[in-house]
Amino acid sequence: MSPARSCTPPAAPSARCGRPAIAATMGPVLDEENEAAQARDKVLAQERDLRERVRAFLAEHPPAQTPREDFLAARFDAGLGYVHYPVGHGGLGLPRNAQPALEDELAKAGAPDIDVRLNVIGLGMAAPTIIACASEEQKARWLRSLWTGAEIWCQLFSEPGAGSDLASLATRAVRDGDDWVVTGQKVWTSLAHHARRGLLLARTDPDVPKHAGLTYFALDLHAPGVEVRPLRQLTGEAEFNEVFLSQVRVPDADRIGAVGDGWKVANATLMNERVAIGSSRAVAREEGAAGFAAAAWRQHPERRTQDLHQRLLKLWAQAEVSRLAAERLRQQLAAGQPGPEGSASKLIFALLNQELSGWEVDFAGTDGLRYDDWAMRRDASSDYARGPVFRYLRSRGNSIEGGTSEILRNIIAERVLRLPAEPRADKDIPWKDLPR
Amino acid sequence: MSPARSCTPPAAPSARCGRPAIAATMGPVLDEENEAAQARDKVLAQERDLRERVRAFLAEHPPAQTPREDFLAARFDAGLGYVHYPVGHGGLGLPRNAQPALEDELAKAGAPDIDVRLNVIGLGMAAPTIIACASEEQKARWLRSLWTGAEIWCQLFSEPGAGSDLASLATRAVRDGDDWVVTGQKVWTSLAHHARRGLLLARTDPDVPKHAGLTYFALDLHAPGVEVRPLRQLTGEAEFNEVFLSQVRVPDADRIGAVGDGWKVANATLMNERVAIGSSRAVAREEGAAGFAAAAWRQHPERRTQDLHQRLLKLWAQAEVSRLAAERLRQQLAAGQPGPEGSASKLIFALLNQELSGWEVDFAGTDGLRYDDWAMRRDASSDYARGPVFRYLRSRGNSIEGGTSEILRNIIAERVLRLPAEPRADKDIPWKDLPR
Amino acid sequence: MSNAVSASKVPPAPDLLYSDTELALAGALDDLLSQRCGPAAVLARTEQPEAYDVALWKALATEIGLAGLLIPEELGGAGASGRELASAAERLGAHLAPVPYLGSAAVATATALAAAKSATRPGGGHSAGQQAAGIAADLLRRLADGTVTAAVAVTASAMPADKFPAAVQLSGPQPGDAAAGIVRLRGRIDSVPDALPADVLLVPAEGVPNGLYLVEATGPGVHRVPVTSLDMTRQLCDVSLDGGPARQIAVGASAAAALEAGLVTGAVVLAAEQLGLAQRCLDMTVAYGKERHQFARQVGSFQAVKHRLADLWATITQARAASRYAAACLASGDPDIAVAVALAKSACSDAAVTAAQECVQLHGGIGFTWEHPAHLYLKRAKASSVTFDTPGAHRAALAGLVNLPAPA
Amino acid sequence: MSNAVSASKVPPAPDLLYSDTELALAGALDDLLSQRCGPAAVLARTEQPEAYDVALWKALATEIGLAGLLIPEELGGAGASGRELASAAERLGAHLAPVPYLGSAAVATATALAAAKSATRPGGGHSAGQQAAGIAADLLRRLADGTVTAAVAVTASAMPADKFPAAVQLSGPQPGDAAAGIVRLRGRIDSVPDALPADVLLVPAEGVPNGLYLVEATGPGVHRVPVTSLDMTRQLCDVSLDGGPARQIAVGASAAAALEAGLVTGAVVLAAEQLGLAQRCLDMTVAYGKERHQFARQVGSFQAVKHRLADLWATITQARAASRYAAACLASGDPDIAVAVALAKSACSDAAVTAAQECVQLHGGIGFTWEHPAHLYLKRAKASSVTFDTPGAHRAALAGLVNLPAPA
Repeated sequence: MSPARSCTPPAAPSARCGRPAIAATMGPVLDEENEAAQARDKVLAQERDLRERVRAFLAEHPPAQTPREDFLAARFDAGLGYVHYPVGHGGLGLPRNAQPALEDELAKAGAPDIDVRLNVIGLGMAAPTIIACASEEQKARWLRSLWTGAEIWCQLFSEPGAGSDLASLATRAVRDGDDWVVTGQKVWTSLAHHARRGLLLARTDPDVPKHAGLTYFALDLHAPGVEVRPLRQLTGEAEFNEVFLSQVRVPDADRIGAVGDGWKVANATLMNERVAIGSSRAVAREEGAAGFAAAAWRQHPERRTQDLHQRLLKLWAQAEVSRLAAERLRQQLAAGQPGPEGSASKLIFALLNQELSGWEVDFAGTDGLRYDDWAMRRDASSDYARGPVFRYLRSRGNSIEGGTSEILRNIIAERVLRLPAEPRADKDIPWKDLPR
Repeated sequence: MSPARSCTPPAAPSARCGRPAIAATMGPVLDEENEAAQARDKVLAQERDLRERVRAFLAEHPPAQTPREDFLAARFDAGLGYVHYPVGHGGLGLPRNAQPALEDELAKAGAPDIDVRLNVIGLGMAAPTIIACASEEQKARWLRSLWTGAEIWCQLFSEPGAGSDLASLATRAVRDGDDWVVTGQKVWTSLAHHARRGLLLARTDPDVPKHAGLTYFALDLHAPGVEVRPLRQLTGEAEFNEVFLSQVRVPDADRIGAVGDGWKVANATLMNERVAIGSSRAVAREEGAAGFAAAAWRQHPERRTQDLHQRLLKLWAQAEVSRLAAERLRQQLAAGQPGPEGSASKLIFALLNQELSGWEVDFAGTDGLRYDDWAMRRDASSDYARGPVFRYLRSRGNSIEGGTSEILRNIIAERVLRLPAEPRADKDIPWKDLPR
Repeated sequence: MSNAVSASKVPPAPDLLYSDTELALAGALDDLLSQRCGPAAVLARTEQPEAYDVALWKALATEIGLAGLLIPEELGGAGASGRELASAAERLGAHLAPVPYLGSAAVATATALAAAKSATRPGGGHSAGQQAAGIAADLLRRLADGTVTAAVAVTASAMPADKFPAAVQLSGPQPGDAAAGIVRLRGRIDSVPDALPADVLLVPAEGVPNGLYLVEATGPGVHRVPVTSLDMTRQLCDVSLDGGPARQIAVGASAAAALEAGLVTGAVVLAAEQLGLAQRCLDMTVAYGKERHQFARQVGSFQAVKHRLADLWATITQARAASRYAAACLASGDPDIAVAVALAKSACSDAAVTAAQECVQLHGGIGFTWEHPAHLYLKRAKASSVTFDTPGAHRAALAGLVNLPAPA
Repeated sequence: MSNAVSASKVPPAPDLLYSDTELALAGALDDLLSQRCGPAAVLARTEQPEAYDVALWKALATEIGLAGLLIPEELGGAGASGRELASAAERLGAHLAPVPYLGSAAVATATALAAAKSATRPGGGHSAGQQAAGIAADLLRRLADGTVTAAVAVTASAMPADKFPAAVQLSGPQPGDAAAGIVRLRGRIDSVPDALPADVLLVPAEGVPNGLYLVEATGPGVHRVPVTSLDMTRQLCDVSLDGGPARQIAVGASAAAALEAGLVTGAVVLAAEQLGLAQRCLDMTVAYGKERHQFARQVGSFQAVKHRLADLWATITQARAASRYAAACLASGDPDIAVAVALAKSACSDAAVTAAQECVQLHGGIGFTWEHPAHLYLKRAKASSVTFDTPGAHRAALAGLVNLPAPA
């Protein structure tokens, strides 16, 4: 019944909370402490080994004397890229939490690092998908240039007609000899204008139900027939792109997973998107949207009213509580107990960004009616410091991008609360016969 | 597009608002004025006739010398009950708006009046249904004692398993000679403990889809097998009843409408419920729930806080706006342009009652934690002056009774906004095969 | 049924319905605006140097007579009332017409009307007052025939109850000014709505006493700098006055009353505009809900979407009553106008912002793009909710008006 | 991935998870409460003269050790912390257990602990202080072994930051009082939670200096009148003192600090209780949504219902983090406790009221009846949101705590 019980319960009632229980539970508590001590020792030994390996590598490739690209390539080849990558593909097959020791040694030596922001989709979504679902040959071909940043990746999933209902997508891939010929339109593609490769989901069989007819590819964005156009959003800037595909030839060698298994592979990609969101770093009080609002309040005593004060106190409290909830989620993940609370975080994050920036515009009064610039920009990458109006407008997207809040509520209701699904008519009908 | 256009548009663009339009529209405006004048004359003549008729009746039945019941019966027989009732059945077939002149004459003479509250379902729902759907013989049998208040009516529709989904009701009526034998359980029945007759909806054919298998009856609540039990609600009182029907014999002569037409007749009843809600009287500022809150605020300066002030201002404004919206609805009805806005009124009414009484409890502080009496009462008929806690609790029912707010939103979405219905699986299946 | 009992206690409410005249006016406006002010045209204009559609405004002003709605027939106007003014605003809001109706036909016209009236009323009739009245009357005539567009030079967030603005002062006179009946003004007013396309500015200036002055917008010493505005379809500008000539149209209490009349009328008209905008956002979203399919269903068949749109519709029915009440109070000079403005501006602002936000959200990705008009509605809605001050400020005004005093 | 960069700037948050100990305690409580405190039993008790389940409380106090959770082992308690205190409260809230845990194991115990500590700390150790400490320590021993139940005699809506209550004063002493170490109290405190089943009352009394006194609840001159309470499962009573004997357990600043410690602990525990209640209301509603059919579907399959329950779940995840943070701050003596209390009490109150209201609404008609337990949750939730003051009052406290000052 209670969520407390949904976490792994201990084997027996526990100590310290009432005398009768103490005798019964002292044993298991001691056992747990022993196990924990052993695990700690193992981790420390692993870390020692790793640090030694890094120091040896650094001795061979002194950062000061090695060009950045060469250094990164060598690092990858030495298994010192991301240590949780497989051996032979940039890693050592170690757990993720071994990485900080590696980074620490490199930082002390002043070594160059990869630019995560520049290839966030490649590192966050493409690499895990490739590691999980691609062949050894494909891993060898793609992972190194992906990790070093020589090749940026993007994601070609959404289409104008397939947003929330991604599985209904219409981009067609038709087999032709050793190639597939792909035609269609993708949308909301971050980084497409920088990317060399894209994770492409396309329909290879329109005669089966929608989830069954999809296949997953790695698309070369420099191939003939690929056109990338900026997609301007209501802030004026163009963070995203539309990608038009006209008779693009994709070698079958670039297919990831079996023909018809595209939905399964795509889910591996999307799951990594969620993990990436969930495992983000600790955040300080007032670090997010509430900080802008609080700073404005402190800076402008002359604008204060009781209405705005009450609204601010409420929003500040909600924001601080949501920060604590995110921290709690982080602790759950760190403890190996990932909970479903991440979906709540995204819902509330969107809502708070919208409410707080709306408050900011109201608080700014006449200043809130002014914007900096409507001119179209590329690579603005959402500079939230642009002011309250920008934040107000940009935050409208927070409840749409990466899964709308409506879809998120469906997911919470069905996967967390286990409420029954709505009656559905689209699961067993051939894709080509669906109403649209 | 605009709701303004959904009201009957005039034949041509109109005058006064820009010179070019004036010439084009003067004609129709004058025509309308002529028609309006003629209609006004007709109404005045009708009213003169009516007043004369009442005076003649009063001369024959001097109120001071006539016992109340005799007076009311005579009034009914003279067609001076409700003038919009049919001739021969308590009325004169006049429009509803002729009634005030009649009431005016009677009031001047100090004549007794019927007690509307005591038979609100009889007058508001049973009578219109009988007039619309019953036989002449039935009208003659039922309307007189209904109108005079000699027989109170109640409504036997809802069941424990059929609330929002009324058409799925399970009370069975089986034909046996000239009677029907009825077994089942009804719930949320106001006035059943006072009533002589009930509007009964029962299932006569379980083998057809749910809407098709219903038949409508007038049930004698004194018949053997009828048991009325109080239904206690969360306030402690019992405004409503449960009615248990065990092998109750209902003469076929008491069936209203054809066998299987029950749903159609029930809709006539429910439509009258909505008209009754819609056509209620004008309300003054602060007359409703906002008045309690505002009075408390004025009376207790020592309890005031900024939080409570901001909340009160917001709620007061919403309440006053909703009063204006109700007034606008009244004006639409009076102008013969009933709009769908009544559904909004009920939604907002429930919400405001709940929010305002919740505010009242908060404002009352420690006093808001105290109640007057949890003892079960009958005929409490929701005395909202019982205090904030009573109002808070009772108002929870406002979004459930008379159609839940959820069902109301469905109705607004489908009938007002014409949004598509959800896929439904329950319309064409025999009632007996429905999942439940 | 118990009407007779209590109805007598309840003061009669004004007519809250749309008259046939108003419906006809609305119909004519919809026809014209559908042709000349479609979403694509409105969007395209936001990227042109001239943010206002002056040609459209001329057509509305002269062909439909929008500019002179409030102006008495004897001054060449339509002699209509706040009711018609408000219903026309609904249509302009629904189409996001980039025209200076709010600033000129509502705020400036109501200000000039009050100035003309106060200057000529018994007791106010000294010679300077008569001269001022003449200037105001002349302005009203030119407003009515559409040859001139005016704006009151107050910052966008001004509220009727605010104290008289102190942004502009009288500066030293130049030789001959007194004879010419002019004074000089100096100062700066930021973020003025509808001043960009105005030919004439009405400028409140602080002094002893305060005064209201007419300034030719293109005259010497007047600088208008366009502002990159949140509301792309009502571009603000910063106005600075650098000793340019000005003629007084009202002074002292009359000036304050005229300015207040303008802002009250502006708030009522803006509320109506927001109502029209809210309804249009709902209509667009409902239409999209019927058209767009996901999961092999119209998205408008999903119950959560239906319920949100039903709630939005209910919110709009409420806002409509508030807007109609304010328009009726304005039309009849009802003393409850201050309460009516507070209710209408707060209810319609909230309805419009909610409707526009829901419109963006329920359109999904496309609603977040530049190419879809939803953002233009969002920007107008949010900016308008701050213009003539926020819903919170308007509700705060109720504290004094209806005896709900703030905590001590 | 940029952890290394900024993590160092962020102060480490305390552990917000449930420890194994807490989970085990919760499990044991759930087992016991499921057996002895089902909805039917709770409802039935509301119509009996004795509103509290004293037998259940004895079982919880002695078998599970709930009464002595906070009390150090050397005084016979479990030596646990605010964390365990809070997780136990969640379970009691989920079951609406009619026991004086909040008043006795949280508020009174924390008050007595603070009194005992302050009386014995260096500098506070005069002989009267030692005597007071002895009384407090003795009380703690009797609380720990479950032989005594206590309540602090403050009105339900008291807040930690309130000034010292003035409802009770010292009255004239009787012969022999000084020798016996007693004083006399006179006054009246309305609406005291959990005082009805208490054996001992801790009474703050105004004086020079203020003091905190121990009064035998069944002693002479103490009158407790049950109140017909909104919360039927936590019946309030009005306490009046009519010159009955009392012994001081803290004085002056120590008395104020002890009372504040009690109310802070009470607010944290009540917030946790509300969290447990909110989760239970959600669980009940979800279960009903799977069971109840209308329109030939489970009502929980309707998207509008699903979305509301998803939102409620999200709200509860937030409230849980706030409650856990407050419990952690309480346990560790974190100076952020005041902020944590404000966040937890406001978030959990709002979550509980919303959850209980949704529970009634989404049960439809049956949720509005006396026979269904939903109303018991509603009444507890609403009453608790006012107890130790409202969410609004707690958020107002943030203004000073986190530098968001009120308008001048």
